[in-house]
Amino acid sequence: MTSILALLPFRPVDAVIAVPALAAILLAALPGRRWSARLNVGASLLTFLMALTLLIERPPGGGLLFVDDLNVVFVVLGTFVGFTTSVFSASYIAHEIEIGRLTLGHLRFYHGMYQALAFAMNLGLLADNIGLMWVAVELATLTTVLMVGIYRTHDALEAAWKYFILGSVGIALALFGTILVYMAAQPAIGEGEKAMVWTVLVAEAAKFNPELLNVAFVFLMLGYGTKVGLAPLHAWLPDAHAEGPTPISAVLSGLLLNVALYALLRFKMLLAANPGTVAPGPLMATLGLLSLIFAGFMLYRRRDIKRLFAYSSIEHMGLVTFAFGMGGPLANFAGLLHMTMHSLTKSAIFFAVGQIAQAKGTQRLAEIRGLTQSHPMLGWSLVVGVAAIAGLPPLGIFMSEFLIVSSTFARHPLLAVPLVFGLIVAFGALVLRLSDVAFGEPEGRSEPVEASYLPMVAHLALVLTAGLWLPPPLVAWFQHVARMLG
Amino acid sequence: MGGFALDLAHLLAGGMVLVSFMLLYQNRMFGLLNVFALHAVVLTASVAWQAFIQQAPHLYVTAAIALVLKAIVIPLALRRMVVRLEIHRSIETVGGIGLTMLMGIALVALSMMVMLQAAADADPLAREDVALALSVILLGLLMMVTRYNAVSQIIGFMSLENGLILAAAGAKGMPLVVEISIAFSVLVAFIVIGVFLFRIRERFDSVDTHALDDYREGRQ
Amino acid sequence: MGMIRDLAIQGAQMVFVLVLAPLLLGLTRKFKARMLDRVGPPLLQPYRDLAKLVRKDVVLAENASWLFRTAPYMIFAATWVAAALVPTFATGLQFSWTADLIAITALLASARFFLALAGMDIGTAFGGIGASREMLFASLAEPAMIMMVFVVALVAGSTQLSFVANFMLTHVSLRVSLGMALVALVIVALAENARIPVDNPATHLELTMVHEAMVLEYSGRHLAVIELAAALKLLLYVSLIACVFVPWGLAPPHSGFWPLVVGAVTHLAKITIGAFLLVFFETSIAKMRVFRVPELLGSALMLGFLGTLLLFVSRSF
Amino acid sequence: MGDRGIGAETACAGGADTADEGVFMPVVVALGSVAVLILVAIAAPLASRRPAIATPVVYGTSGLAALVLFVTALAALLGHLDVAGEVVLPLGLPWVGAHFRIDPLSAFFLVVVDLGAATASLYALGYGAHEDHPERVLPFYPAFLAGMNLVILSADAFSFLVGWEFMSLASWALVMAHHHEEENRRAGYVYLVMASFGTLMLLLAFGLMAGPDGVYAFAEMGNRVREPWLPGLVLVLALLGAGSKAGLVPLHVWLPLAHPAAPSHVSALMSGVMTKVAVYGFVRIVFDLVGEPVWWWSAVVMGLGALTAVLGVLHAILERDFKRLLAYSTVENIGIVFIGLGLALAFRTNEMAGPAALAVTAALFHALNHSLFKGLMFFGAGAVLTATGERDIEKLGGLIHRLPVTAFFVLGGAVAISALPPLNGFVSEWMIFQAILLSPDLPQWALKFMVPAVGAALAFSAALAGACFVRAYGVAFLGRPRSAAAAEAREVDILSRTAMALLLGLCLLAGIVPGLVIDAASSVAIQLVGHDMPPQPLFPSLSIVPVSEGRSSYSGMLVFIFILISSGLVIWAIHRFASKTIRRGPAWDCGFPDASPATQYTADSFAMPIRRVFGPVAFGSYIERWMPPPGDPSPARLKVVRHDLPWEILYAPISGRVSRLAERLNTLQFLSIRSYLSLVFAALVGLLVVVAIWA
Repeated sequence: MTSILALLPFRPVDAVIAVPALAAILLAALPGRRWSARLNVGASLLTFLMALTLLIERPPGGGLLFVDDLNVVFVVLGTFVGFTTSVFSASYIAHEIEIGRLTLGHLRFYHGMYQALAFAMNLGLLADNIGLMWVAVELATLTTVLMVGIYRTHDALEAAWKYFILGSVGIALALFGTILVYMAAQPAIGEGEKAMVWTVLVAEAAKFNPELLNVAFVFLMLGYGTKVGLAPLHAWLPDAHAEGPTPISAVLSGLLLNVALYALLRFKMLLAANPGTVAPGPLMATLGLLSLIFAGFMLYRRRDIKRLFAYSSIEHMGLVTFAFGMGGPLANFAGLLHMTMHSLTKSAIFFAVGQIAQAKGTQRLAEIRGLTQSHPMLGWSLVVGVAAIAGLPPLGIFMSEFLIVSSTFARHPLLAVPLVFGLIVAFGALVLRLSDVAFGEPEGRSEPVEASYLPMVAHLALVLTAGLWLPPPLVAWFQHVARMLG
Repeated sequence: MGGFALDLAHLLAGGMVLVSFMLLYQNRMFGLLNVFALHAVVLTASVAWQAFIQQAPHLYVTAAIALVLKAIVIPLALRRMVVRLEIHRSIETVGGIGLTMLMGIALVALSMMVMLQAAADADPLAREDVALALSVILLGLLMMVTRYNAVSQIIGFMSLENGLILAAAGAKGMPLVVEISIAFSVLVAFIVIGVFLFRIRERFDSVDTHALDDYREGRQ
Repeated sequence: MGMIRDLAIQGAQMVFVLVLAPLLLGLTRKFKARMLDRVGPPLLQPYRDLAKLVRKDVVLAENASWLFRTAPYMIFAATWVAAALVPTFATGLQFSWTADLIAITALLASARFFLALAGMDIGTAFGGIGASREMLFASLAEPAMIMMVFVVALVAGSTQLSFVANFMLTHVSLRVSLGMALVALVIVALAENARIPVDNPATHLELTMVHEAMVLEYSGRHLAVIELAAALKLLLYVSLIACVFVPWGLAPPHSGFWPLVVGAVTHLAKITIGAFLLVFFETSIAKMRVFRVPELLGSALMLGFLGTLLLFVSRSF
Repeated sequence: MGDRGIGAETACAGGADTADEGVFMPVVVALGSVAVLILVAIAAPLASRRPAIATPVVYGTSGLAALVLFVTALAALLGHLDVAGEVVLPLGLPWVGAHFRIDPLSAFFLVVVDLGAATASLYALGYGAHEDHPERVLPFYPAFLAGMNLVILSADAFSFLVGWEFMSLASWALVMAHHHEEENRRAGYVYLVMASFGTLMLLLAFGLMAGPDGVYAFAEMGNRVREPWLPGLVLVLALLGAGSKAGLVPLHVWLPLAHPAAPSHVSALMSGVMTKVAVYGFVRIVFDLVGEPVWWWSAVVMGLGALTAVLGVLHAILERDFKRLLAYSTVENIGIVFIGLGLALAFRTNEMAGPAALAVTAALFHALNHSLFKGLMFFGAGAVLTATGERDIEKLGGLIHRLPVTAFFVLGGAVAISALPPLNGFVSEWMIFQAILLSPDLPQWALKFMVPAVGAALAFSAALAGACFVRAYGVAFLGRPRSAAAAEAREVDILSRTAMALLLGLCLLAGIVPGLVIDAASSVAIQLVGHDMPPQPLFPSLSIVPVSEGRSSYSGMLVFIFILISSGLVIWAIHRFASKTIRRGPAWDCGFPDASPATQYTADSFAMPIRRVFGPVAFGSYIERWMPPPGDPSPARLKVVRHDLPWEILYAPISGRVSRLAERLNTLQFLSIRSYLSLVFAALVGLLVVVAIWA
């Protein structure tokens, strides 16, 4: 296998970055309808395959890119979701064009941006340089901003503008944090590029000035935390999810949040490697818990189905951040697992929601009723998806929540009280909405759905399998990462 | 030389803080734009001086960008926009100028407290520099939150970003400063002449973010 | 041999209670009449009534179900079995271990259960009202009874009537708890047998009636069986009180012929006195409003409970 | 933390080590049939296009699988099978694996569960044909069965909770089967939220017992020394978790909503069987895993049990909806079971092994009994529902003429559930009374005084249960039909009746030869309290002796025979000597001519005295009277106000607070960008201040 890879004229790592970049340019440049979607899918698939090869063979260090156990998790997951989403978006966008919400011009723009986004995120994940990572994340933000605003409706522009302003401030804070990290590293490592290279930084972290790192982490936490969507920095997230095209909502929840989280984790590792620093754990745990409970309450008054699930993304990101904040192999393992499961589940839910919105011609919860009767397949998939996201077995999220809650309770019983409280509150809200949407007498217009269920079903199947059985290699690998995260 | 270099660097950086206060103090649109131009000029000077004392030629590029873009192009663009959109009236502030000034002073104190004790053993040049940069950033943020009007928010954001450039320049031998400053200029360009103001102008007859902000879920 | 003998005694007991039951009824009526300065019916009148009822045809409501027709026999059987298990003239009966005091209570409960159902079968207002009130009273009478059982059982260390009786014979002692238990049991007995002040066995067409209301639709042999069952129940309670609180004269297990005779005679004396006391009590007080009865029974329950607690005090564990 | 856990990932995950233990391990068989159930559940949606075929197939296979499980478990319980050894599948938590095993305790509850499941499936073979939306029932029914069995089979916290929540989820889907009724949706909602609350509580309990290094397998969990405060906390959590599923007051609110909402055969399972799974969970944690109990636990458990029993039956007696009435009576019986368990704890803490064995056996026995007669009653309710389409007993009446067979079976069930000899309900309560009578030997004065009070409560609830079922049966089956539907009712199909007959037969069997059950449960008693009841000789005396001959004994068989003989004698005598003629005539009714069915005593009027006596305390109920002013011909009005106190005191305020808080927080959705920025700003400044002070 490795030998075959050796035959490739290029390193897979570069391909993971290059393919989307080229595809972006190509798609932006060329007009065309049908095959642009196909090209989009193809490029995403290729990227995904390239990412898979990273599992088999790691490129040697050096250069701007690097691969280690941690970011491989994110890259593979991200490219996979990117691929499935592109499949979904093909049919979704086609429908949007049929009903005239989008024009062919938009189509070029959309696909171009889609690949640009993929490029930016992969770059952010693979970059071996905190400055480069920062640039990538900013790029990702900009592209998503443009995509969110694509419908040009009043509400869409509202959302995009909000996202843009808050995002930029976040970026600025993150940059300042990055500069501070450099300043902390520079005395120990010396000037220049080396002082911004991950591998070097982590190796040398013990020699850095701890106080400076503390301050830096505050800025990074807030900066990248804005992207993760932690309360109280979350404001952009619900509207951006609700107003953009649904595939973008799926990408946002499934990928972008993870990329930001990945950045946070990197810096957490940096601080963890330095004994003198104030442990970043409590800060993350607090913000995570806050987001969890806050989102749980916000779920109750939602009238828009996509916004509902956007808030549930905030909730789960909070939970993941909390888990990583708790630290320790078990909690970290749970955090990684939870993040993975959440990406899959949430994107699946958004696939379902997109098709529902197209079938019912509305996103208003009040006008969606009795789906299990009018669209059995959609309805039941939504039920399964929500069951999964609510943490019901035998689906994957239950396992991670099980680990998070029980390990938390065993270590800090008092912390578990708000945790469980938040979980129950959120659960109540989700089930309440679900039983209205999925059951009861169907209302309103309802058209048959022609889009393919494949991506959704695939994701749910994965989540179900993971809930029952995790392949040992994956487990070993996650556990290694968990120990890496300390 | 060293002592003088240090003092001048401080002078310029401190100058930026001062100009930030002037920004906070402004309540006329055009005045705001002029002061911002000044802010950019001081930044240019300070970055250039850093380039000189660090023997880091690439910083000159950053300085140039700052000068051209921030001190000339953007203020002019904004001015034209202000004229075109007829929003050259006084700026409404949250809680009055005086209060914001006071808060600003508190923020400067805070940033000093944080940075000086944090970066105690970093080399003094970088340390003071970054401390002042932090206060510029906080002041910029403060401006963004205490101004209702989009243009002044944009200016707040840009002053914040100037603070970042200052910090980046102050960090000895920091790579990518140029790239970062370019990236940021792109960002700012987006904000200023970007899609949104046009869209917004098409759809609303003011860029007053009130119009943008009264976003209600219930309305859909 | 002994087995046969015990079986014979057990059979004798069953026949004995069956024969004795109407007599007790007659005694009460006679005593009551006397107290009211009436001559009153002859002692054997109840037997005559039963015989007459048996000879009469049954008039059955159109919509009477099979339950209505089988209920009397169920009621009778349950009561009879219960009565057969309470030592009247001899303890250590062959089947005494078949059921203890709690089981006897439960047997009576099942008799009541079917009686109440029978009351509701025809679908008249009277049957329902009777059933409803009967169950209300039962809901308090049964706990009171159980508490009484607790007291006795804690004193005697058994719920087996034969053992209790023997224990009472051997360890005679005045205990305040037992007194309370006695009072509780008497109250329960009054309620269960539809006596004044809870119910008036002599009334008809009164909205206050309980037992009579349930059997209103019965006639002929069915009524006879039910009346006999009621009489048996009364006898049961009297002999229960007798064997727990005044066990003297009871023939011990495996005793010869004469002790049995003595036992029978003493038992006759006991129920005569019991009947007299009952009548005396009934004539000296008035009937209660239905919704005062729960308070009466509640007090019985409280007495029983108090008895248990005092038991702990008096007898230090 | 998880260093041992993390380290040993592949040790267990290395595959199912079942090969060496032989394929005939009962647990393997059990798992196999569970797998069959799950397969059926997966296949059902595909088949549900053709209900005519799918229904019998699904219920048939489920029934068979349940039967296999039942036989296996029974054999294991009676010791005919070697149950040693665990099966560890590489599922679930990677470094723990999914542990399954059968020990006496689980065997006993497997018997209970699968007996109920098998009969329910049999019943459903007939009843299921009347289902309007089979596609909403068929897939979840086997899944539900599988979930319950998994809970009992599993031997580690994770699989336990997976099974537990899976069970809840499947039953929730079944509750939502008739999703068009608004109140069913509400019921489903309340149910699912309560269920997940319970699951989280259990999760916390396991988390405590597993400790920081995550020991999730029961085998290791059981025997570990812990901090003194920990077991108490675990008990409380177990009460919250298992209690909320079992329906302990005040966690019972979902139960009377959800159980009746499901199709009747499912209601029978939820009420009769799923509550037993909850009891199993409680017993497993408190008796087996957590270690040595403390005496006050017993007081808590007993007190809750007594409260539950009394409140449950009081609710039941005022209920008009037949199925909801049954659900409330489930609450009562669960209370009785917990009384028994509490007694067992009390005796166990004081090293009184014999009484403890008696109490725990009684509790288990009652659990079994309840699953039998509650199933029977729900089948009856289902039959009435199919025959008349009515659940409100006020609209029924006279059914004994229309469906005599069902009427007979339900009568039997009513007798059993009212704890009347010679049926089984009485035996278990009698045993509990016997255990209560042993309480004076307890050293703690609090218990000395408490236990008799609990006994009084038990007797009280038993008597009220009698009243309740006299009312239910009398109004629904006796009297004259109150509605056209009741008048045209048709007897139900043969399969349903067979199922009912089966259960009634079992009730009778358990009633007249209780010794069998007691002996069967002895191994369980030994496992739980380290002692068992004296073996009950089947012959010659046929009677059960809890402690000693001298103390107390009861022979259901002889009572039964006695009753048969004596009633036979009477009948013979009567028909020998009395006049046999019967004249049919209009009801006498004290001379009122042809009264209409409306004049019958209604269920409400039947319950009125009881409501009037106990209502003010139990429900804060009172009557609002409105009298027209003199001369006004309009009728006087009378309204009964009844409060559901647990709901109003506990749940309403919580949900109110949550929604109010949600409302208040919701304004955060509508702020201006500037305000959001100020949030960020505030957060930044705040954190900087923290750092400034900290560093």
